[in-house]
Amino acid sequence: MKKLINSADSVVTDALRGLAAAHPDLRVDVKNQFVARASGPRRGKVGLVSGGGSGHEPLHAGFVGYGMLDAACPGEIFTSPVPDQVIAASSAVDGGAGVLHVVKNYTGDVLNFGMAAELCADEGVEVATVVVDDDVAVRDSLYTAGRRGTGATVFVEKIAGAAAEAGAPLAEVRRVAEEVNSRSRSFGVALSACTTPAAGVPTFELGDDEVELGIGIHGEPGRTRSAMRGARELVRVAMDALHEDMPLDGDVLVMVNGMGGTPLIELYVAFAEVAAYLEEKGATLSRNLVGDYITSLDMQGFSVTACLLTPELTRLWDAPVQTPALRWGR
Amino acid sequence: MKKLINSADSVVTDALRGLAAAHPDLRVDVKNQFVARASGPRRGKVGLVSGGGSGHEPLHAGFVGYGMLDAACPGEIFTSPVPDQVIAASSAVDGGAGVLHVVKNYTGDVLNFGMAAELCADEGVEVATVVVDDDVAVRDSLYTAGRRGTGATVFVEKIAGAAAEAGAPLAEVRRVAEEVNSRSRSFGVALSACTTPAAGVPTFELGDDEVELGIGIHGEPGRTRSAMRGARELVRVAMDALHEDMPLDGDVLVMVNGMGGTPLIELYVAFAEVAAYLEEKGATLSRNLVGDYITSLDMQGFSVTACLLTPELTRLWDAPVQTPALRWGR
Amino acid sequence: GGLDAALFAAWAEEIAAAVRADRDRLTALDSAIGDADHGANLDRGFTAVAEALAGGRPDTPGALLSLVGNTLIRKVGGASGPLYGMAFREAGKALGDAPAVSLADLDEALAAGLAGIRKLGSATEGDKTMVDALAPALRALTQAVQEGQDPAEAVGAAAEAALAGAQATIPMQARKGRASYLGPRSVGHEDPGAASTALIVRALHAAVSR
Amino acid sequence: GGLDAALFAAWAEEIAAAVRADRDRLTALDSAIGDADHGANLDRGFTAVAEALAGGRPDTPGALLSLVGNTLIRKVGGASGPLYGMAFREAGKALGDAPAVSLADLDEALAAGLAGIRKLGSATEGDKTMVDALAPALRALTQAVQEGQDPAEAVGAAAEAALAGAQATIPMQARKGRASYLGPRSVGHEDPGAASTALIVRALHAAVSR
Ligand SMILES: Nc1ncnc2c1ncn2[C@@H]1O[C@H](COP(=O)(O)OP(=O)(O)O)[C@@H](O)[C@H]1O
Ligand SMILES: Nc1ncnc2c1ncn2[C@@H]1O[C@H](COP(=O)(O)OP(=O)(O)O)[C@@H](O)[C@H]1O
Ligand SMILES: [Mg+2]
Ligand SMILES: [Mg+2]
Ligand SMILES: [Mg+2]
Ligand SMILES: [Mg+2]
Repeated sequence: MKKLINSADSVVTDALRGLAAAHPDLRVDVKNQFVARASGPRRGKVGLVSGGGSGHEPLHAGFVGYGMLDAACPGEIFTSPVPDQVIAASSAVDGGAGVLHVVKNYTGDVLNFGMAAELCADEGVEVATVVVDDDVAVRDSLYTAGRRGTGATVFVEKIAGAAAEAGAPLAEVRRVAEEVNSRSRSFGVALSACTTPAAGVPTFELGDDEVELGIGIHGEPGRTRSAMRGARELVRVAMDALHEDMPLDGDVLVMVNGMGGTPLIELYVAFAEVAAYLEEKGATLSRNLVGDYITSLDMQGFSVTACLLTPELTRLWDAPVQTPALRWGR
Repeated sequence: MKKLINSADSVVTDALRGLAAAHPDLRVDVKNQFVARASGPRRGKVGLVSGGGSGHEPLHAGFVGYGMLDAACPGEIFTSPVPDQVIAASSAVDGGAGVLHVVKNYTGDVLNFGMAAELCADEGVEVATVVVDDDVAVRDSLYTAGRRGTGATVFVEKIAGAAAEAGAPLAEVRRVAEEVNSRSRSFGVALSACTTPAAGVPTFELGDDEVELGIGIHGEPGRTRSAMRGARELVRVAMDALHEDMPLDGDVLVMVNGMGGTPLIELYVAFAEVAAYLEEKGATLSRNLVGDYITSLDMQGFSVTACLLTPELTRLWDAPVQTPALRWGR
Repeated sequence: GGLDAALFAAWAEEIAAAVRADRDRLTALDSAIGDADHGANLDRGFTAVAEALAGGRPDTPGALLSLVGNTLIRKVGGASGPLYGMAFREAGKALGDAPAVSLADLDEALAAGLAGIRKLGSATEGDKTMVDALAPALRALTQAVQEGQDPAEAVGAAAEAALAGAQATIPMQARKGRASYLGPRSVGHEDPGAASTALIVRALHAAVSR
Repeated sequence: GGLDAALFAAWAEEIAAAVRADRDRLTALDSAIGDADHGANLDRGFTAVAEALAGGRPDTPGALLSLVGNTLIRKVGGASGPLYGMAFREAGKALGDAPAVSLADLDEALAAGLAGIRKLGSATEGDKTMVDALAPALRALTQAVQEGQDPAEAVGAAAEAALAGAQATIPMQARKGRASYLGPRSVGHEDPGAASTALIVRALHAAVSR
């Protein structure tokens, strides 16, 4: 394993120092391990706080800024943040209108954010929570921890962030966040495993002719291992999984997301197939993102996330945003 | 080798179809293989045309748009475009004020753009050329093809693009472009080789304890092979190489660029070390980019590019830009 | 009874040493059906616990276990951080502020800890989690206490049961936590949290046997 | 003289077949000291040449070589596209519009082609480029022509010299093109462009020997 790091133990704090040096718009609290807007909370604006394990960059810290998150709490690599981080961040960004926690549905995230929310309430910070669970590879049943939260997190953070920026109250921001989540689905495919600095070896071994279908974002193996195929066929597997769960129709926001080690040219190859698929189904490719937005360290592969837009969601998606990883309109 | 492609032969055109589907602001001419602004040429504005082999995405097509390039000509993977592409693109974007070709210093790019420039002149399109050669790993001497053009290309395209957008005449746009190039230096480090779709195997083999120092962007081996070290030491090797060639002083624009397969968290780790180095030298970290801007397919590694800013260059850097890969101010 | 704060501090130190020694094994187990961080997570947590104790040891078993629990919650993250943290906290609460406790008290406290894990994670036995090691360990301990065994014997039986419980997770299909995403592919691997629970109970045995 | 358009068309087809067969070897050579595209580049170029010829063969050797050159320039890209393209174009120009040409004419035309490469790329012998195969090939051809050898013999001598020239690039340090970036590390590898030049001259031998 070769990584551009100083040591496995310091990678998260070293990266936070880099983030601070690169983005004067961000306030990076290395000690309490959270990242917030340097401008501080705005009186009367709902605060948006997210977080999760590190290794998914630019998620979440790359989405802190005008029109999106107020703060992000990066945990250790692939490890949910601890409640203290979330409490510190929530207190730091509360403008008196309460704070929405955007939590990806993983046991660890749900537990740690849950504990933090209880303690925030004790400290007088009103907290609402949206749990993102968009991954159709996992059946939501009594026999799983429920669907995982993956790509839709980016959509929820952008769209709920725009609602909060526009002055919507906490209940309304949560409603919008939940609407985005309920209208979004994701599916991921790995061409290779990833290597965490702590483990030092790939999380699984894949043959040259194999792929993992239905992966999450933590380097776990997927639901099934399958034969390697061309981009067209792999995209079809992913899109069929989305379409079966939620018929793709009307205006669709689509993200073709790289897992961290996938060349951008390949993501565009995949995006061409996604566009063709949508056309075949009669859906309209209305808005899109192509690139690395929610990654798994150095994993090669991609995920597709689709959100069925409404006029309101489209308007909020188009609203100005100014963060390290997503920026338009200002 | 596993790649998210349909076939090695179709990867460039497939990606162009994806680019067209993703960016309605771009006009993608798949047949003549160039990408231009959908809005067409603006009367009296100098046109900026760049190009080079594919596999370096987002360079160059990702930088087509307001405030930056007017057109990009992607060649096959790691292969300079052919003159026909450049001629078609130059004609398409000429608004009567002439066209600046931004060419990276590689024999193939220089020859193909050179042939195109001659033929453009025959067709009545005035062409000026800036050759970018910022890579300090290669000594510029009688015994090499000269310094390679790497990261500074991004700076040249942004800053000359802003000058052109502001209405500067061709000679002036070229002067600015040349000034950026002469004030910029780069150095690259590979932790792994890359694999081209055509070759199917890595361009070189690196041991688990080795790195290549002084690499270009085409998967070539570097100037020397060396022992793997931590991020701090690797950044120091790169920064020392820049500083030796061009003392780092005053306001500096810095890019820490990923080679395509490097996780973003590692680039931020490296950026922290770059910032510390500049502070040590008494230079001011004035502007920066951290991310994948000029890549070598799936290669793991990074490059650092520094440009000594002037007030004029800073102003042009800050000017609005709206392209798929670089956007601010609108 | 005769189990004092020193004994519980020794337990925490034994856990820290055992986790450090088995860090890579735990991570490798988590690699197979999770995200390859369980060893690093617990090592970070129990190193912090050891540091906290080095900085000043609480006087009572209850306060000591609460400190362990709170430190884990503050340092570990992930699923195991809140779950183990809550377990130690609830166990500490159950021990109240007695300066020393009996084996029966310990048994009750650990039962409170297990209840905490169950409440937070709502896993039942057979879900392929730490519960599958802790629940049988507690049954063994309760029985040994009822039979009047001495602490070393009783906790030894619990440690054996925990180990057997962890082994028994191998053929299970996960229904909770990250491994549940794998569906049938989770079968054939030992659950990392069950494995670490076995370490933790073995560490208690080492402490009481000192 | 007796070298007509059909002979030159056969040459182009022989090159296309040879490049296709040796595509991976050329790419592997380029992998070592370049960017691993030389085989793909030439294959794309000469496949286009073969298609163009299938679509309609020019009547004269001169027009045929110009077509080859222009097609390479339009299809190959990279360093080799303009260089080989210019070489064939200049050679074609030198042959004028004669319906058939002599071996001496061919020799002169190839000299014009080499001059084109030299002008565009300003490489001299010893720089570790295609020039290191083409220049000795031409010397051999010129001498054979002066000695009055027949086409098959003369071009055979040229092909041998080209191959030897390509081999002789192995110990050289590159001073032109992409390989020059490697400095001393370029030593010990055959130059891919010199290797493809050897193929091209061998293909000419095959065509004249048919
Ligand atoms: N709902 C749950 N109830 C009980 N134990 C659980 C639950 N979810 C996960 N676990 C335990 O946590 C372990 C994983 O811990 P760890 O790897 O540290 O956290 P994460 O899964 O967040 O990476 C699993 O092996 C399992 O024993
Ligand atoms: N200046 C030059 N003069 C002559 N030949 C050159 C020159 N530069 C490069 N070449 C030849 O071109 C070959 C490389 O061709 P190719 O791989 O197709 O292009 P690129 O280097 O652009 O990838 C080299 O092996 C060398 O023989
Ligand atoms: Mg984890
Ligand atoms: Mg090339
Ligand atoms: Mg884990
Ligand atoms: Mg090449």
